[in-house]
Amino acid sequence: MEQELLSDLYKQMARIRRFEEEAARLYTEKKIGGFLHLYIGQEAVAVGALSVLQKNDYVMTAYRCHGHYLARGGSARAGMAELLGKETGCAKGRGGSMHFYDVENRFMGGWGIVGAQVPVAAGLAFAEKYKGSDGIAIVFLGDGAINIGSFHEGLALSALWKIPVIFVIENNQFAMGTPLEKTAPTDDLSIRALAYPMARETVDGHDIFAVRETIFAAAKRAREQNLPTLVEAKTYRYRGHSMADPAKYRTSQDVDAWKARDPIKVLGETMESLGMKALREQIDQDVENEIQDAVRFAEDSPFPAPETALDYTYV
Amino acid sequence: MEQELLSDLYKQMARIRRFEEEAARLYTEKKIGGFLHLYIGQEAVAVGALSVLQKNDYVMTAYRCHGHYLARGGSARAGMAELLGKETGCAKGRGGSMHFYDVENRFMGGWGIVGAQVPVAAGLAFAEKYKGSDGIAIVFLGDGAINIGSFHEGLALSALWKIPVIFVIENNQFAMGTPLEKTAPTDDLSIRALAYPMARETVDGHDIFAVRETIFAAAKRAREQNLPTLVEAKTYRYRGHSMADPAKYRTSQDVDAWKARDPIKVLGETMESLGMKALREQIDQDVENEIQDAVRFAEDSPFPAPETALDYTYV
Amino acid sequence: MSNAMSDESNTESAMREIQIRDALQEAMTEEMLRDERVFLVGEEVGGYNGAYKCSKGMLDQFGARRVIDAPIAENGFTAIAIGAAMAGLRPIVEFMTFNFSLCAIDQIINTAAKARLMSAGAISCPIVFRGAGGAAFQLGAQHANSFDGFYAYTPGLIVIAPATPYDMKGLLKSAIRDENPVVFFESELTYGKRGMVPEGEYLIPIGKADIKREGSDVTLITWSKNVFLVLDVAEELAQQGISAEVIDLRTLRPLDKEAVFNSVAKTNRCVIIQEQHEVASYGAYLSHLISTEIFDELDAPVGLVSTLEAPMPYSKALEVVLLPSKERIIEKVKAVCS
Amino acid sequence: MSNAMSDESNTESAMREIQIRDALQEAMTEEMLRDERVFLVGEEVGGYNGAYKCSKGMLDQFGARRVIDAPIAENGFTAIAIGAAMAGLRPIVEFMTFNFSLCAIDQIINTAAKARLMSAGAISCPIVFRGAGGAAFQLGAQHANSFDGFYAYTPGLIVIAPATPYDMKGLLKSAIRDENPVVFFESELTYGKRGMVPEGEYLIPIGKADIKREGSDVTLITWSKNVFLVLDVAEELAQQGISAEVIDLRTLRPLDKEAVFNSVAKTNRCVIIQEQHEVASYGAYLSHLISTEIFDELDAPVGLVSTLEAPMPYSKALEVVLLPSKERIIEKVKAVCS
Ligand SMILES: Cc1ncc(C[n+]2csc(CCOP(=O)(O)OP(=O)(O)O)c2C)c(N)n1
Ligand SMILES: Cc1ncc(C[n+]2csc(CCOP(=O)(O)OP(=O)(O)O)c2C)c(N)n1
Ligand SMILES: [Mg+2]
Ligand SMILES: [Mg+2]
Repeated sequence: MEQELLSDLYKQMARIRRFEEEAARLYTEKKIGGFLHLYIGQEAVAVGALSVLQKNDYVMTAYRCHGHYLARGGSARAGMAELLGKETGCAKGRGGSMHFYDVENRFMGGWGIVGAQVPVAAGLAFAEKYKGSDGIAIVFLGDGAINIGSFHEGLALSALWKIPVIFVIENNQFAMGTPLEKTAPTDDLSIRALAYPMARETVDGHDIFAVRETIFAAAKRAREQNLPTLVEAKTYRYRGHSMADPAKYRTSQDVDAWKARDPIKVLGETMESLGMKALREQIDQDVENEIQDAVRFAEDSPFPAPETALDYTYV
Repeated sequence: MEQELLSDLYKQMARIRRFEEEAARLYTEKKIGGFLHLYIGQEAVAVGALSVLQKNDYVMTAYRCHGHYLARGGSARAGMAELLGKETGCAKGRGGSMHFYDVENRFMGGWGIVGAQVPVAAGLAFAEKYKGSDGIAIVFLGDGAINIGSFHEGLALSALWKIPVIFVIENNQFAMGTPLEKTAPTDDLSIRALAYPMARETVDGHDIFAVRETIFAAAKRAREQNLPTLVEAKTYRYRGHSMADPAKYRTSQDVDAWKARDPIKVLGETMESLGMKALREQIDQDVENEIQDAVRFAEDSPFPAPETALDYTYV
Repeated sequence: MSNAMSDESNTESAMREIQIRDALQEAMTEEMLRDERVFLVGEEVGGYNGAYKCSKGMLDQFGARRVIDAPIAENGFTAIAIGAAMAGLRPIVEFMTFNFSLCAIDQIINTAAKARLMSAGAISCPIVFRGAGGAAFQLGAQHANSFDGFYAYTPGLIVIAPATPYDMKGLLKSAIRDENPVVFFESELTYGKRGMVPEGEYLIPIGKADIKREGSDVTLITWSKNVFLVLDVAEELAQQGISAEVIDLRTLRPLDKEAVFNSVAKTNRCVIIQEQHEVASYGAYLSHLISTEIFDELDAPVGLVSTLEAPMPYSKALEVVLLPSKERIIEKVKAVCS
Repeated sequence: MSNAMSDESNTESAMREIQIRDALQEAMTEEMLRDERVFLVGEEVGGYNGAYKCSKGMLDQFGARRVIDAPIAENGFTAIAIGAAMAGLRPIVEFMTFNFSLCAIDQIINTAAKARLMSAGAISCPIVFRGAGGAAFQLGAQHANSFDGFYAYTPGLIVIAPATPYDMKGLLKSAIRDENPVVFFESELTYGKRGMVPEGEYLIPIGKADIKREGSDVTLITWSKNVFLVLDVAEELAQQGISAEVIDLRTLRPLDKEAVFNSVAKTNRCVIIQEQHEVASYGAYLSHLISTEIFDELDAPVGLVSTLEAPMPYSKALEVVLLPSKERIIEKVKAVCS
């Protein structure tokens, strides 16, 4: 039971980590185009949060979306194929790295305009309430997204209309090269919720169990009282903003300080201390196989046919 | 001294009241086109606030702008001519009721997109700070403007960049036909400021002396500490949203309750109790003359020449 | 476009005269009765019955769950409606006027119009954005914008701009049933305009223009409220011996090329009348299509009458100069016909 | 347009080769040295030296007062810059890309473009909005928008879209000195493009097109980064015996009609190449102008090559299909020349 939970959480985080390490390699081999924003370092947020939600809950995030897609149950094969722009991708090569979708699992993307996904996700939750289902929505955004109008209008209307939604700010300390203090003169981003009647929480995004507790409570508030919650999860991205960013705006010590508490490493050690060493190694192997298979699948998949370039614009 | 102040405040409020009563008449005579939004009932806010500012301070507001224009020293003649779309108007008939300007007095309009004037006004204040002057900006907005992105982005950036600006929400209880509770589930609108490092105040907008104190303190904070303030002034519009609105969404008792405390009536009574009855009557007569002269001037003024229709688009 | 039947679906039923605002209210009411997923959201649509009374009685009939008064936050309520559409509902978003849609245009263009493509069809966004577009009398520069060209430019959107009560009702019903995001333009100046509609239910197919008046000498192409202006002009031209055919596009995207080309092929002369500035406008695009694709059918260059190139001044003395006028249209027609 | 001198202002000085990003940085730096009122604001323009390094070293040179890193709030920092312009400063607003300008477009169109008209000239708004427009390689649908047509549609705005380092620098300097709000388009794909510029200062007048290659058989009209594509095409056409004249509009609003008409009057054939969809596009407007105003000069219908009518898919296999390509241009030229 307990063991199963630990292995699940560990596996989900490890999948994301390895998926993206391979993606980074393929990007440097020019097999992936466009922007590639890696989630490496933040895995505990998506995995922890989504591990306490229901099947009928909606999930939405910004362009740094591989982790949430995988944590919600998205296939590594379809994800890798999407990065390579293949017809077998989770968006048939139409979306790309910033626009992963897995609508069966209610993972609704993957959006590129900072903050714009916030009120859209509130709309997903609005629909569940309208239908009388107990589904809610959770939406992830970056620390850089807290000043844009969409964020505020989304919060204001969700509070006013009692929409069952959770807003999770993944505060990874930077918006591209912009350090937090140039985004907001405070280190408690959850205060943005004080302007509206809604709940607020701050949580250590490297502590997957703390994330689970916080989101579980927020989901309960949303489901039972239609009360939205603004959650700030403090976390860190180990890589640059995208593959194009050398991240000269911070020191390697800063990065190492966070890596020392790396959620995958920490959870792995916990497992070993609980005598689950063999199981951990088994999971590492399974993940490795899954990701390698995904890469092969993606590479072997065909590109979309040119004559389909105008498809999916209208029904 | 004290007498002079009372007479000034009284005269400014009376000018606005009579200006707009005449405007309403001209509108029903179809001499004024478009929308006509009357400020009647809210005079103490604009007059009180602007009476404590400096010449080098900027003033901006929304489309309900006649009162602020007059209170800032705008000419009744040019204002009335503007309403009639005449070449002698304060915007040469190009702006109209929603877009009064008196740039010499740093009254910068008069804007029609709800909330959009908020960050623009912050920009006026930004420029004064940039130039090293001690000028600030004050911007007025309605209770209906507190949810739109421009409002939040304006507040967030002003707090972040320490811009010397005062935001005054004129809470007249309605946004068109929308009662306050459908705009925000709270009756303290100043809480919107809690999301940012800025000051906040709530004031009785019918009490012109309270308004003066509040704005004076806010101006001091802006001038000396570059600290923005969000002020909520509770007030009421006696007329419909515009001349087209019968205002069926409220009872005459509601309106009468506010009229009982009418700032012009109250200040007039104060003056009389201080033995200024004759002076008050004199002022009423002067105002009457000024407004009647303004109407004559406006009616006698020429319309813009058709061949000038494309002027003022480019330099 | 799915579900849209042909005009014939109503030949039986008796006709009655109603205003455009009623036509819109009937279309929304009928579709909300027919489909529980349809709801209306916008400023003043509920308690106030709509700023222009296009949703009269709907709050009483359907309640606050389905007729939703929104605070002033166009980006927010538009995005919420878009999200609701992605989750299977069929929202109708009323913009008090399309001037304010500019505060939400990022969500319309980057979210609603692109969701299907980016998800390779996994997400659809069946939603209608409706409201008044263009100038009314003397509302000033910020309240007189014509943005129909911006939406018509955008792949993924359907853009409808009818004129008559009959077309408004039939096309709005089709729009609500359509699986694509639809931008639907009305006009403040014509909400009170009366016209005949059938007693019974009917739909008008999206993407079909309508010949509002037959003629042989020149084709006048327009849409939205200018249809009425152009019909008056056609009457006047008739008195002067010029027989004008008036084409009401009704839908801007997708364009009914066939109807346009057939008419111009018949008259060999054409004037387009639009309440848009000329640069990068829809009318200029029409002129381009006609001038290039049926080059040989033309006996004279295409005429284009547009709003002049300045923001709209308030004074009526100037507003009339900028907007398309009878005089300017007739002058252009005569130039094209001489 | 005020202050813009003619190209001749540099005939003396020696030339050197620089990248477009340097040309932009030089233009901004020179103008900031010349005029204390000029400042730069945008995301990553300071500490990061610009997302595409167009403001390299400027924070160090001018400090945080004049090179301002903005948080992600396009509407807010755009409006603050507009207000600052109204108060007498001369801001340069960098949009990381113009895709994000949609979040600020209400302020650009309803405030900046209309302030002068609404105040009858009492307020001017001298401001430059600059950044990359159009598609780069495989950035997906939301990052591949072409909105140059939206701004070109808008009276009150000036719209500039140069291609070469020389034109970028000279026109950006003129834009910064202009009294009107200017929208200035660059391209992510060409920031590294090299070209010759004079040692000394020079300006290029707004509103003047440039013949980038002389020819006699057909006029190819384009702007922005497609100038480079079209010059390649012209080279290829030359090998095939077709002499193409390439007109780089450089400014979209106001249009240099004279240069366009003179060239078409000479070649009698014309193809317009644009990275815009076709409906209500700038290229269709050009085609309309040429087809109607110099009707008689044309030996063949105007050709128009545009981005196809769909949101941009991510996969390179599809992106190349949508964008204007050598193949599609040459095919169109041959059709027009046959
Ligand atoms: C409205 C808008 N403006 C600018 C951009 C360009 N941009 C993409 S990501 C980014 C930084 C976002 O940082 P943050 O929100 O903290 O998310 P993170 O990248 O850290 O996950 C910027 C400025 C954008 N995509 N959308
Ligand atoms: C962005 C935008 N949306 C809608 C409108 C239409 N509109 C004009 S005034 C108004 C109500 C505003 O109420 P409030 O802000 O309280 O100001 P008041 O009229 O009470 O002074 C609305 C919805 C607008 N002008 N701008
Ligand atoms: Mg971040
Ligand atoms: Mg109000």
